[in-house]
Amino acid sequence: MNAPVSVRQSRSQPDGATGVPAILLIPAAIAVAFLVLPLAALLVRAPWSTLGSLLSTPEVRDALRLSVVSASLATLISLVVGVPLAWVLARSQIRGRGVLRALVTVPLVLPPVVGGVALLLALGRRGVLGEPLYSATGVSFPFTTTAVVLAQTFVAMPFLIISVEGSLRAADRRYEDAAATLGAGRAMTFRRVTLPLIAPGVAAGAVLCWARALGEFGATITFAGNFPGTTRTMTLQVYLALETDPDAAIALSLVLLAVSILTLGLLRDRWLMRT
Amino acid sequence: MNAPVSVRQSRSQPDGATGVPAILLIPAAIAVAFLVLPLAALLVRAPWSTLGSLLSTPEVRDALRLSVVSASLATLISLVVGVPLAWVLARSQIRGRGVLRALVTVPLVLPPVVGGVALLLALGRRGVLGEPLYSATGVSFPFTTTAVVLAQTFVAMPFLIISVEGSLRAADRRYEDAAATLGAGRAMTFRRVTLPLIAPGVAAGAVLCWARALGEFGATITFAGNFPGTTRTMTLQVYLALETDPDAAIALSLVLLAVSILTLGLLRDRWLMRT
Amino acid sequence: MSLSAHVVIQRGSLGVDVALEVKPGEVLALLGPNGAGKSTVLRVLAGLARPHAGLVRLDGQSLDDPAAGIRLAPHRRPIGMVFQDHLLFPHLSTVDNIAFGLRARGSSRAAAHTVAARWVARMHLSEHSSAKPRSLSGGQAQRVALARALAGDPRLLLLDEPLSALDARTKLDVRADLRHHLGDFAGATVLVTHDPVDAMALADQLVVVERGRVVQVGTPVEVSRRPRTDYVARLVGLSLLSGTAHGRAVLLDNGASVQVAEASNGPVFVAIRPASVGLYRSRPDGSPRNVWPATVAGVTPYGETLRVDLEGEVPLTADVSPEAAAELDLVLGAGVWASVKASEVAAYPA
Amino acid sequence: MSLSAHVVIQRGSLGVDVALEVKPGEVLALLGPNGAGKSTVLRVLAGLARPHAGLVRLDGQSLDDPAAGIRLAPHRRPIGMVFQDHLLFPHLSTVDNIAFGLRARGSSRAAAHTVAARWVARMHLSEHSSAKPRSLSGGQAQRVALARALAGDPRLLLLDEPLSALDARTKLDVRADLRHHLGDFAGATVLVTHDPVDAMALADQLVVVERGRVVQVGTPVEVSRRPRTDYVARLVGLSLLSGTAHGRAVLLDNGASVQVAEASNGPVFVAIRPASVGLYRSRPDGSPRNVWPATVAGVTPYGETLRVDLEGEVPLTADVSPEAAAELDLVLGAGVWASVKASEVAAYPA
Amino acid sequence: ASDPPTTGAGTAGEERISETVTVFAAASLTDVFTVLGDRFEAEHQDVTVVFNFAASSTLAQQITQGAPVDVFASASAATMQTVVDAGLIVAEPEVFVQNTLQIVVPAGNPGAVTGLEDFTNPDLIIALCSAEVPCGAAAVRVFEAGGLTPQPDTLEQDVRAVLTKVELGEVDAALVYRTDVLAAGEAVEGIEFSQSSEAVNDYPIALLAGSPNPGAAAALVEFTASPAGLDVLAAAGFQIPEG
Ligand SMILES: Nc1ncnc2c1ncn2[C@@H]1O[C@H](COP(=O)(O)OP(=O)(O)OP(=O)(O)O)[C@@H](O)[C@H]1O
Ligand SMILES: Nc1ncnc2c1ncn2[C@@H]1O[C@H](COP(=O)(O)OP(=O)(O)OP(=O)(O)O)[C@@H](O)[C@H]1O
Ligand SMILES: [Mg+2]
Ligand SMILES: [Mg+2]
Repeated sequence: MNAPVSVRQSRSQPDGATGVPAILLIPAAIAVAFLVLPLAALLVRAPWSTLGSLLSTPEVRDALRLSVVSASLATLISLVVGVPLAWVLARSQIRGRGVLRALVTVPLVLPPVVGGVALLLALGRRGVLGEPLYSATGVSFPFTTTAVVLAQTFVAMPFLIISVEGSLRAADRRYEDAAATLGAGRAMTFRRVTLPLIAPGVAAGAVLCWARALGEFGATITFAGNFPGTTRTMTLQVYLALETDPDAAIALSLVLLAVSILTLGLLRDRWLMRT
Repeated sequence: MNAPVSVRQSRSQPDGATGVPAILLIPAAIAVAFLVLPLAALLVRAPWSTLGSLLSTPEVRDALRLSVVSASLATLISLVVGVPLAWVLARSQIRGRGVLRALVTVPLVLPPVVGGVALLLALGRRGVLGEPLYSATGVSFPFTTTAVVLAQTFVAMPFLIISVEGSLRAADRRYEDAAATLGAGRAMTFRRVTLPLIAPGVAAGAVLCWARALGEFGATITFAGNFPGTTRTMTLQVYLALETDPDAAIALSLVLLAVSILTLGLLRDRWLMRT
Repeated sequence: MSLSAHVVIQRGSLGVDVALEVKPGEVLALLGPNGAGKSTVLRVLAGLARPHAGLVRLDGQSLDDPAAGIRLAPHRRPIGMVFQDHLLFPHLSTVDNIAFGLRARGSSRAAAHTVAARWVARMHLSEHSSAKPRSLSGGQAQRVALARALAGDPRLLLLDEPLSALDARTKLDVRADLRHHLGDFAGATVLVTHDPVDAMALADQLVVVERGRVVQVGTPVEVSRRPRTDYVARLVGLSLLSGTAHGRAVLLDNGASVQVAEASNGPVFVAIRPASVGLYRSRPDGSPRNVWPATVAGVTPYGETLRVDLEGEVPLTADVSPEAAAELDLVLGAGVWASVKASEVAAYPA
Repeated sequence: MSLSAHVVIQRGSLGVDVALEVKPGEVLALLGPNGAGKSTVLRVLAGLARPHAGLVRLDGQSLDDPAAGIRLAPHRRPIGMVFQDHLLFPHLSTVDNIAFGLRARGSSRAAAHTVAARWVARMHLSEHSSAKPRSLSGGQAQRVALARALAGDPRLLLLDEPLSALDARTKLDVRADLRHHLGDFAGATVLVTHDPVDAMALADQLVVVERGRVVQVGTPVEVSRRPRTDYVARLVGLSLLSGTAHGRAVLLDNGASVQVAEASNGPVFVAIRPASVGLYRSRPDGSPRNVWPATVAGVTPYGETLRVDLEGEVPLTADVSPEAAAELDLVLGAGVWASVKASEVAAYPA
Repeated sequence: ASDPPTTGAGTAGEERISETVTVFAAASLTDVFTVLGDRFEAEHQDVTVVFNFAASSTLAQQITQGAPVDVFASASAATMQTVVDAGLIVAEPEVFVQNTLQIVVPAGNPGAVTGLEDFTNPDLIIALCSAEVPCGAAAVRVFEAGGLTPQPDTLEQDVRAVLTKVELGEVDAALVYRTDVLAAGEAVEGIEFSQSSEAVNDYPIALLAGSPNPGAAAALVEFTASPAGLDVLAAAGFQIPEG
């Protein structure tokens, strides 16, 4: 099978690597074929004619906006709290790191609906933390956009953490030594040396996190519910469409895909192309 | 809020880093709390008394075995074909790498049920590729254990690819130059130099991939069906239990968690603890 | 600004136990063979490695005192360090690498840049001011590392072979600059170098370390005149023998005897310069009172002279001109007579 | 096994254009200031950088020929290379690092290990045979890198400062070993070094590169006797002046005049050794025919002598003993008279 | 199950039927069909019944993509229709059970809900099924019949999601099927309301055209309508259609 790629001799980059050995090219081509073929089948099947009208409905636009905004917020939160956690797992001498890491991987494996139930048990109106919060302030998370973000964060953050931890472990720690002799404390070293060194890994982790958040379904519908405008994300829209009109569901999925590919494409050019 | 960690001065490792700056510790603690709290709530709610009897049913044991075996196979396949693809994305001069990478991220974002539909459209008995295959050989994928593995691979492999690509980009390429001057071709350099250098990244990617495969639901039930013994994985079992007995579903999820934490814990000690 | 350190640390099979005293403004050079533990000592002083025992004090303040449980984090130490493999931050430009320490120690961005730009100029790096380390040559990288360590105005300067990748011209300039800077510098400096010229030019005090232990301490001139180990003798280009003096005759440990210029008694070292050794095909009859038969063990061109390694009762090295070598037919294994004037032989107490 | 190379490549603002010819068994040393492009030339020869033009041929086979679109991948070139920063594989032990190239070129695991173990012993690394690079000292790492490059029995050997991190003793041993190996070695060797002693000891041919261009070619002795650029003169410790000869008098470009030993005519270089320069407090009346007033611009201890930089009509460097220096009161800015015998001044065509 | 497949349409009970019957059934039928299957297997020793439980829509996708299936039991007539439209059904599907809506509240009824009118109270947290799914469509009809405009806080994708929220006390009232209230046990309370008869949800069952084992399949479909079968279905709270 021919993969849709062609090898080019690099002219612009004299140190460049050219040519891909067969032992890598063949499995890579298989991987691409396997990932692309179902997508191609989907594209063939998609109801192209109705795509325009689908897209123009305000519900779909709302859902799309909600999806992108909530997934981006979830990724932002994950970056802010997850990258430090990855650092703690990879670098610190904290006792019980193994247990910590195991706990972090939990949401990866938990069926998302169960994850949603867990979130309700913790942060719901009757939840361990949610009940005192509700009686004190009258605030409750479920059925709000906040809940969507929280559910996505819960499910997607571990992807970021594990991925960044891997990058941290592969990084050369001696640069951190050098920073220390220059007077940089742990925090500054982290921000100005470690983080830039592992930027590609953080970017990869953020992509995984964002994508997982964008595709989140089970935890969201369980914890946040499904109300147009506030909690109905694009994925929820797709699942509803599946019940009545599978073709529309495919069309909606393709819209979601297009948006995510565009977003990632734009970001990646800035983030990753620095090697 | 107190995170369940305590800082210890390292005595064994004279070069060791001790102490975690507050700027990292505080967000890390928030992350842990956020990830752990729902789990704790789940543990409190779990029907501990019935856990034993649940575990002893042959269906549950079958489902568990199927889950672990299929997720491991999916991870293996992903490693074999996904790591080379990551290399091609990170290192080669192939035209259209950007497009390739975008295509690879597609299954990340596709709602899993739609992914299952896509797999049916491609590899089902009436599928683009499945139909000729079926009429030629009588072989068809859906509703077999193979289908479970394929569905999980489709959904989980991108996690591996993106994560490994990030590691490859962060790695120091000059070691590859050194290997070339020693007579190592691309393939040998990849196997004996690049791969060991990014081992922590590959391990992290494999963990993500395995966990995602283990938690896979939508694509599996759609493409592989839900037959006890052959395609009913633990997540599907949880889904069915949710229909009838939510407490049993929580118990089953915890069993899944325990197994995955044990597995990852054992593997990680071997894989990751080399820095 | 004086450093007083006693460093005890185990590294693999090597036990390091080195004591140093550096007065304010003084430069101490650490010399020693590969793997002697020199870099390890610097890492301990920097706080990057944790000593098992001992004490590191700077200006009376304890930086490390394992017995008392005291240990100052590296970034709180007022130090500057040049690493043997530079460790320039790959994502920062030359000027940003140099400005890093200033920023870390609280300078404003503008102030840090001004100072860093001055260092860029002083190190002749202006052309590469915005280059990333990847695109620097080895010598350029070393200059950036040096500037980065010096820019922060440290109170203790730790330099691990700061001049080794520099070309002859730049080395002269940078060495002079460093000398200048160290002259103005009120703090203590510990310098690791393999180049005796660097040590001579820069150091006030020389500490020779072998296998983790101090084997000789002194001023560069003392050490180079009176080496106490074979390593140092080689370093300064001398042949070292040891024996017992009985007046103006020294009985070597291997049984041979050497006539020396000044009378003494008891165990002594005997040092002979290669240039003072004459080689002859047959036993010479002249004034030199030290004449020994020897076999040629090796001949290495060394500048315009040839350095000849000799085996025999007295192992020696001799420098001869290419013409003399041709005349003597100095092939490997050839037998020759070596002679040294007694006045050229230095003996000093062991 | 001869190398014939013409390397043309642009690196940032530096245009490199260097031609080399190395005969079988010959060692060519590349000398030059930092950033001259030496490492770049080696990278092109290794196939790691792609020349924009030129030609690289080994034994008549084209390795690079941009005009003809020919380019042999690095791993197909029969080369061994030592990198300036070693680049030892961090995940492999010493012996595995050394065995890597043998395995890559098809040796069985056992055979590769046998050969590698021999190199480990030869490089005095037996204690560190199973150590990872992280736990090696700088000198040990460099020896591993050297062994790794040599073990594969390359036909073209590329060495980028292979001895710079070695201590004096080990450097002697490794240099001798390298010399020995290069003596047996039928292939071509290109060596980058900053140490004139290395160049003298190891190289048959010296190519001096400055700013990407070849400025002088010759045997080490020729080059060191008759340097043609200030860089080389400094390297070999000479003061270099340029002027026009009129018989035994040379009119320097700055107007001063120098008496030389041999008569010639036309543009010449004049080289003066620091040791042949005498310094006096008042104008001397003796035989030397060259006497100039000068000002002390710098004094650097240099082994047991002091090296004095002089400014004046004729910029010079002089070596004096500490005693003489004390007597002359050689402080910065002091006025002195410098004199050189005409017989000590070499002049040669520019 | 190693006997050769039976051919032609034999009458159940007379000819010896054997082999495997594959049933695709809506996830909400998991419990009842598992029991039904066991009973059927007890009567027909040679037959193994294999179930594939999933959302009706998923099952329909699988069937239209060529799944080897004998019987399809859907929780929605509309979904069944997509399979009919694809020409994969032998005869007109039969409605074998029906289900009606009930108000469901958390145990103890914290919102003091008494009837459908409370669904218009914006202060209560109300969950309904989305109109795209059968229980949602039914809810729309009962509110229309009652002339009420509900104030839901969420429109769930399936009954299960609604029920979880009621069980955990996150919503004060919701509309779900009677069968679900029954299955949820003590964590919830069901409240009957008069308009429920306005929206009856049909569960159709059908034999597939491509059935590998039509004889046994037909026997199974008949069994669901047999007294033994109806007992099981009724015990779960389903209504048996008249006629
Ligand atoms: N992290 C480590 N683990 C184990 N052994 C180590 C480690 N670091 C260094 N060593 C060993 O300790 C010894 C001293 O190393 P060190 O780097 O201090 O030597 P050095 O005197 O700086 O030598 P060089 O002149 O070659 O740089 C060496 O034998 C080295 O192999
Ligand atoms: N990848 C690159 N991109 C841009 N400029 C580069 C790159 N690599 C090297 N250079 C520049 O090319 C010039 C030559 O570098 P090179 O490493 O060849 O010098 P060198 O002669 O080996 O010097 P040194 O003796 O200091 O090692 C330097 O000015 C360097 O900054
Ligand atoms: Mg060292
Ligand atoms: Mg270089």
